Amino acid sequence: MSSAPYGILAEFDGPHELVHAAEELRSRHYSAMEVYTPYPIEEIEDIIPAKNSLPAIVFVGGLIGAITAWTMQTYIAIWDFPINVGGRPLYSWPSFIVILFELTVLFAAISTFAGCLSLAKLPRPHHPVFEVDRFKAATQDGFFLCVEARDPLFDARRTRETIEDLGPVSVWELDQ
Amino acid sequence: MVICSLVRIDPRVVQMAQIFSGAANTIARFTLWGFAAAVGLAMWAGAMIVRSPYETRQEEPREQPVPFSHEHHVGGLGIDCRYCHTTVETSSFANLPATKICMNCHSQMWAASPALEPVRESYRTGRSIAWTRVYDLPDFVYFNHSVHVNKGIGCSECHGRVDKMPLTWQAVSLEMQWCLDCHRHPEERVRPQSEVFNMAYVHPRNQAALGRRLVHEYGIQSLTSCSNCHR
Amino acid sequence: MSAPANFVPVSALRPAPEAADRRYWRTLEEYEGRAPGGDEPRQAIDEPPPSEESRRKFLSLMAASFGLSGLTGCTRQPTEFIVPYVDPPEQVIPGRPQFFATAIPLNGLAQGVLVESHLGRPTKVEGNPDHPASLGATDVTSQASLMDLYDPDRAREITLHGDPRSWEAFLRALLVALEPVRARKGEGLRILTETVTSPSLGDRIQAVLAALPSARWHQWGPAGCHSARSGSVLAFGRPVNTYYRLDNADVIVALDSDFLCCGPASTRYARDYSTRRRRGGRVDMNRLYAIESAMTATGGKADHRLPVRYAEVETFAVELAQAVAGQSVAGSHFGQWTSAVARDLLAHSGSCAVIPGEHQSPAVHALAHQINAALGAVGQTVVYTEPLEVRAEDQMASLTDLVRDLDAGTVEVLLILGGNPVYNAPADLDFAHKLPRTAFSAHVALHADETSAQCQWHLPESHFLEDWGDARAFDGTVSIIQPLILPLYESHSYLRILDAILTLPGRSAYEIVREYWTKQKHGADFETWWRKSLHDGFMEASALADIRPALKAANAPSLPPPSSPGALEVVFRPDPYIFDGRFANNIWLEELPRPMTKLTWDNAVMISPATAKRLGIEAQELVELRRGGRSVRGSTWIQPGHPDGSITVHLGFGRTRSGRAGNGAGFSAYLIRTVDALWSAYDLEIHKTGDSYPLASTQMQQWVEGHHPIISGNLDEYRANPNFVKESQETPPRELTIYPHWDYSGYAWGMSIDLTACVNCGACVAACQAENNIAVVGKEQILARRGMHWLRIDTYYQGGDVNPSAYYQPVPCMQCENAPCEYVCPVHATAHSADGLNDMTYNRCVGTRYCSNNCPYKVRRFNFFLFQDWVTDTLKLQRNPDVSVRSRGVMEKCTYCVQRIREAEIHARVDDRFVRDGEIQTACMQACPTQAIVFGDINNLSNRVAQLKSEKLNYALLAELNTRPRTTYLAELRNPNPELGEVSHARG
Amino acid sequence: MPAGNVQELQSRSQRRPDPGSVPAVIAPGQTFTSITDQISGFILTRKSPLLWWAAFAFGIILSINLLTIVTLIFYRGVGLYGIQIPVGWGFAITNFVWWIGIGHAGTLISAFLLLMNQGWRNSINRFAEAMTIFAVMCAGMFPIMHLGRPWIFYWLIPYPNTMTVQPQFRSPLVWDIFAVSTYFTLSLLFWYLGMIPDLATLRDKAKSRAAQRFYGIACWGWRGASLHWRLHETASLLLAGLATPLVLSVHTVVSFDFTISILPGWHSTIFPPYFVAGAIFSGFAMVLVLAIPIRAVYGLGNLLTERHLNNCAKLMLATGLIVAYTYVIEPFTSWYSGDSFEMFMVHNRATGPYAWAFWGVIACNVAIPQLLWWRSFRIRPKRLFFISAVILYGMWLERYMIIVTALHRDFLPSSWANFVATVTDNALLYGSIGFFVLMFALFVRLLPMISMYEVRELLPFSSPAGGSEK
Repeated sequence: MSSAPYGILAEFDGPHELVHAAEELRSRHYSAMEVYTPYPIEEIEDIIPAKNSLPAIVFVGGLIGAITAWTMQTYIAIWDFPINVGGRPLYSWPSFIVILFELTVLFAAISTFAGCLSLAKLPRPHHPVFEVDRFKAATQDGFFLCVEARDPLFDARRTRETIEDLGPVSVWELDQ
Repeated sequence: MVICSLVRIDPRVVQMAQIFSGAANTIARFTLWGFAAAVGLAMWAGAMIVRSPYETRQEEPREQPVPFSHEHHVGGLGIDCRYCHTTVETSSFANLPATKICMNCHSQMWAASPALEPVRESYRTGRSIAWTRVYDLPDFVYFNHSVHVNKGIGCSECHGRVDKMPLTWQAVSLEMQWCLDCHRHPEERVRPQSEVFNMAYVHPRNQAALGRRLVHEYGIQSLTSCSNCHR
Repeated sequence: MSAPANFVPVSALRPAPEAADRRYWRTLEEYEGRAPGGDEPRQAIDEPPPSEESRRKFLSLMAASFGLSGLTGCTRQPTEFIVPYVDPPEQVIPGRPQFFATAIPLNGLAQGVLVESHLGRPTKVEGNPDHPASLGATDVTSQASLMDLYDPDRAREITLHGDPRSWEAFLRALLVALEPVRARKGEGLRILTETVTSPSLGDRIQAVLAALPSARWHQWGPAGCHSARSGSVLAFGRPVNTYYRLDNADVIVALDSDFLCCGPASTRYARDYSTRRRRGGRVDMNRLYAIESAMTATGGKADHRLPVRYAEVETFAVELAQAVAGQSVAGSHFGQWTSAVARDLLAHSGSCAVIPGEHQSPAVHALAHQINAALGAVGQTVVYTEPLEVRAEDQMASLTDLVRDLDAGTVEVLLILGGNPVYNAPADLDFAHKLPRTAFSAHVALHADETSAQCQWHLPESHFLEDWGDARAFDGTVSIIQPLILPLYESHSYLRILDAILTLPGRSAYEIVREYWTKQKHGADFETWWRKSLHDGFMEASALADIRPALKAANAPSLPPPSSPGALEVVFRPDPYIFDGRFANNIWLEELPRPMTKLTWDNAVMISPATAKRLGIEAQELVELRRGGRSVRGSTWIQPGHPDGSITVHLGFGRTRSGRAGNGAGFSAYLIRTVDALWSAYDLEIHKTGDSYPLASTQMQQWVEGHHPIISGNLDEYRANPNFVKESQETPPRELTIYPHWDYSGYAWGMSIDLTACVNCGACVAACQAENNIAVVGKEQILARRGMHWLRIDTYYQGGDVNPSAYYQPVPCMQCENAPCEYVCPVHATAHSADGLNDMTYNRCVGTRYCSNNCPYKVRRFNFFLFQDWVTDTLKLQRNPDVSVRSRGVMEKCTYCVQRIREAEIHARVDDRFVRDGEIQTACMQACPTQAIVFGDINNLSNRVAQLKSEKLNYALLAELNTRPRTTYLAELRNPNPELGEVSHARG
Repeated sequence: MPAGNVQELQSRSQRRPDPGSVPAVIAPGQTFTSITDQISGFILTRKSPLLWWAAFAFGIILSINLLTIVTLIFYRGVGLYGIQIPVGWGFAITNFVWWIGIGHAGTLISAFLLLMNQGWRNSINRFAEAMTIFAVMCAGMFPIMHLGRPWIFYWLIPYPNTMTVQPQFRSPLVWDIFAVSTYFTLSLLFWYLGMIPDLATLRDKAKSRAAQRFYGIACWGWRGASLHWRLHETASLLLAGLATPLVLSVHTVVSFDFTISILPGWHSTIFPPYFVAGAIFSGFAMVLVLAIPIRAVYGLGNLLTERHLNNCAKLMLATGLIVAYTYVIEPFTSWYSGDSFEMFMVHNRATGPYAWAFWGVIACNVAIPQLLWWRSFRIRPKRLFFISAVILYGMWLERYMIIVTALHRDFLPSSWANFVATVTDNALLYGSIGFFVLMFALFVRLLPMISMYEVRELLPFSSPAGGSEK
């Protein structure tokens, strides 16, 4: 009862081997691959490029925060209930700056967090790679590479052979 | 040196490493959105409750020791408000009729009606009737009937169509924002002084113009300073 | 509380004096169907006398209950009830107060007042503008007399040895007791009263004495004018009543007299004094010399003050008499003082007055009469009339007789009408132990006090707001005392009790008073006259006629033997507020800061800094005062300007059975006061106990420490350079701000306070407390600096602590236009109104106290606990329904009595006019005897306040902060005598 | 299971790193495995040391006491504090400012040093950040507890209400609400985001199903994919970028509570930098007060090396000097202003009834910290701990001095009065400390107190260029 394959997962010995393997596969025009490492490895970012829209999201979030803060304060002070407070003008904009800043940061921060996780497609407690018991090492000292089945070049046999040539520690075929 | 074990792994052979079942992903997302929704809902509900008639006690007919019907006395018999609420034009407090005023008529009519026994009893014993308050402002709010009545704010603006109330109820919310609506735009509510005690009065189509005229005529100010009501 | 909420008491209480026949509920219990004086009062009786603790905690304890009462703000309204009249009395308009004219008898002398009544509840006492003793102003005791009426500790029922009895039972007992006495024409019957000036009461007593010729009537007032009486006997051979017309006096010499703050006519004197002082745009001032044995408000106000020991006052008087008589006073004890003062007096003969202190020796009084006569002041500034008392007698002798007869056991029936001799009779008479030797003794008083405890019977006395009576003012003017409320408890008036002796069961006080005056006023128009007298609050032309008693052959005054300066002198004075102790349970008076010391809840052993150093005594140290075998312990207060070698103690404290507030407050100076030393003694020993006892003063710092809250100058200086005020203070120009201006085009309320006029009497503070439902917090909280008075009178000393000059400054909320408190409030709880008031919305306040921190004048007060008493019914009755009762955790402050402003505005708006000048009077302005405080619309230049603000003396407190206060001050001017050199000035 | 795996696992266990190039940030001899085991061990396997239990008990007891006091204040009112008129603010606000200040160091380490690319922060940022969060929790309690009517504190927050009355945005107290809540939210997010990879590690190390599920949920199903790492790093940088100006703003806003007023001693333009410096000063003191015992108890000498102590000490010295500078400049400005009230305030502060506080501050914040010029005081744990503790106290005293001395003698002598703290005041302060300790103890027990993945990055062979582990 084997369902559709998810991809082929291979563990490598260390960051060096992993990066080398990734480069190899890249040179063979594999596009849909992903590596799993216990800490971020910069080199991978060049090998597996992906556009990162997080900064844009954060900027928009901050902007919304700023606008909210300004409109809220101005509306309340001038239109909602204009009150003479200690002879100060209704539109005491210098006093509004603080909250303007704070709300900007607040909204930006929240959108960073939300944005980061949603872009990372999290939460995802269940995932094919978790099928492999050995994958637990990915968050400790294991360096994994997975060529996914959605890759046009993917072919269960050939791809596995290609990977095996790169000298992995071990290889797994994963189903959806 | 590396031991390269090329094993074809059959998922059925590998013991399950998954901590969560496939459904977990959906559940997780649902929980997140659900939580956000719940918070929003709770806040909305809170706001609704605070403004609800339950909280404001709006439109809740109050039990009275004597089932007094404004509908009958005002609507039916057409008795003027001031006959009972004697001080409405001169004092902050509109006053409730003294037992004597009730007895002016009820010593003759309905003189034996059991419903009116409390009135007669009060008159006999000299003990007052304890009426249930219908319009009850908080103790830190100071409202003055005389100035409103004298400046063309009709009874029905706040008390509603009393002449249609068998048992009296609170016709408006009496929330601070309700007070302020009128204090900010008196021209929308003011009516000619002649019409103040007219229950059936409806604001004419030219209220905007009329209102502006009357506001000027009566020298009505839009009073929104705190100490106008809170002292 | 909004007015209708107060309806329940309404039906309970009587709105107008007429219609006494109809049945009313006397107490709430009764209204609710329980018996009069039902469970609630009885508990009060059963309670053991409250301990020290309970007195201190007394109000703040309430915080425990109603802890979160603030919460009710955000829950739905509970169901409340309206209880209308059954048959409404005429001219009562619910929601609008009525005013009734009546008079307050203090130690026999009347102060004419108007009493505000809300639906039958007396809520505020105000001055009667037409009454000679008031002229619209009030003194502290009148303001606080309401608290006596509503005092929860008042006696509530007739008792025999503490067990409740009925009025009938008392009458029966009295009858039985009187039977043998009647047989002996009244022999064995004694009546002890305080000083009696009430004509009708006098008449009743005389009637009793007529019916029972052998009965005797004694009078005793511990702080009465004994010396004045014997002084006039010395001078004229007979008692006369002396009073002064200070509006004619250019030079006033106070011989140890605090005439501006204490004494029966102080209100009137203060007014006349300040009117004269400000005559002709302040360029023609009178001059006041004070020679005194303690630091008093009058002394602090004087242009020249000379602190001398009590005994030396007499020496000074003698020298002054000689100097005035043209004899040389070379080698005077007082340097060039005597001659300078004498010269000044002579220069103003006919327009000067010498005023001896109530508690000074008879000799001083006699000398004063002599000097006044020599200066031609009699008839001009000094007026003599027949005595005010029904029977002017030597009360000391009168009391001594009584005690002697008590000893002899010849007193069978003793009626004590008022007073509290057991507490306040001279210690050596030992009245307490001799009183029980009578077969029948009854005490009539507001409280079941020390004397009641020694008597068999106690009868609750009706408060003057509860029953009818009459009394004479300082000049003899008679007022009818008309009640505003039916007795709250089963109480009776002296009149009725005396009447009962003659004809059972005794008529009502109303009948008695009315009948008495019917006899006096023959003629058809009695009813009109009666009604007019009631309405005006006094009887037209009832003042006693001037007389010119002849001085006895002026025996050349001789110097008294100089008291050895080593010996320690003790001086007894009545307390300025609780007087001889009768007001000891009046929480308002207990907590009202005393004029100079700002002391509350205690009296103190006043001692000069030098003497304290000499004796090695610290401030607030518990010392023991010993005279002969008697001793008392009190806490010391080191008083700048107090004469050396002398100690002043105030009477009236140290009560044991006054009620929760008075019990244990301070110490009783009566314990060392003896017949031979009513006012002073020279055999005092003072001993350190090693303990200390904290005194609660509301102003710790009385030296200005280089700050300049007060600006003052000399008259000559002002004449020379009227702008000295402006020059001595830099005021930033209005333009000096980056903000656009708010324009206050309509009304702009403002206040002007004249420092030259303020005499530090405290009437404004008391009035403010009564008007604005201000809570009393108790000594602990005052010690913790949490007093609640919205208005305070700052008292500063200037110059060395031997004889500093003093300055008084009433400080209410300044209503700053650029209010520093407002912009720091996070919730808009305090903000500006359209007419420039600094509104305080109590129900919005969350209690950050930031506003108070940022208030440079520190006029905001905070409810640290639940200070308001939410449970005691009688205290609720007193509250002003137009002012919110503040709960725990909110800030409160003066808002120029905004409730009065809004009321007046509404009335004006209803009859389509503008508010007239003077139509709105703030409570403080209204009470002020010297009209130092003026309030009004500063936009309208025809208004008095606007004119005062345009005067050159006008200055704003802390103007450099540019807060733009609406309350400004008029700098103080003094008029020193060049001969006596410079007074040290506070200067900006 | 297949034999291959077995051997493969054995082979792994024999690996040793070469003892060659080792940076001083962490001690030599670490491997990915050793680090992971060591740190996750505190939580998963190792049973807690005695000191932990002691701290835990201490925290529990004082927290209960805190709870009672808070209840009491709700029931009786703020009169239980020593506050009065004129001194309307006392311990509550002092504690507030103090705790907020302490939080700053955490953010600074985790955010500012991250931006500055300071590798050494990696091993201390986690618990520094935790300290921030708990400190802000303590701080946040006080503004509410000092209200006269705490149950309506929400009136300081704008929301559509039936009164149509909203907060007054000119008031620094409203700014505080926004600043503190923003600061707390951001710190929390930053801290949590940073922890997710480690939570994943714990998930995978955990033996019990419950632990696996707990950490599994907590880590959102983290897989360590490059996509994750890329976003995670960007997010961290962005949050750091936001946190850095924020942390500067927070204590600036707190200082506005005073500068916006008109009181001599409060109304001063130097306050914002002064307060921020002071905050960091006290913050690092707290970091060390926490780090030094933990280091000892959990044997973290290999990860928290002398270099960390040294760096923190240096930062403390630097900020301490800034604070000292403001102490000097304050009297100068007041003298230069020529304002009599200002000058009186300065004079009274040094000679008046609270001179003890002033000189105490000078001693604790200026004199004693000068010892840090000597290296031994920077790296010897005991000495450094002592100095840090002194500074913590000194900084509390400073806030106390600022608040009380300015209030107790202001413009009108008539309203002068001295502040005396009550039992309640103290109980509340110690209660908050207890709560802080409790939270920290729980944190140490349940969450990785040192960032594992960031420490891995510090290993010599972590980068592909750095050669393989063998």
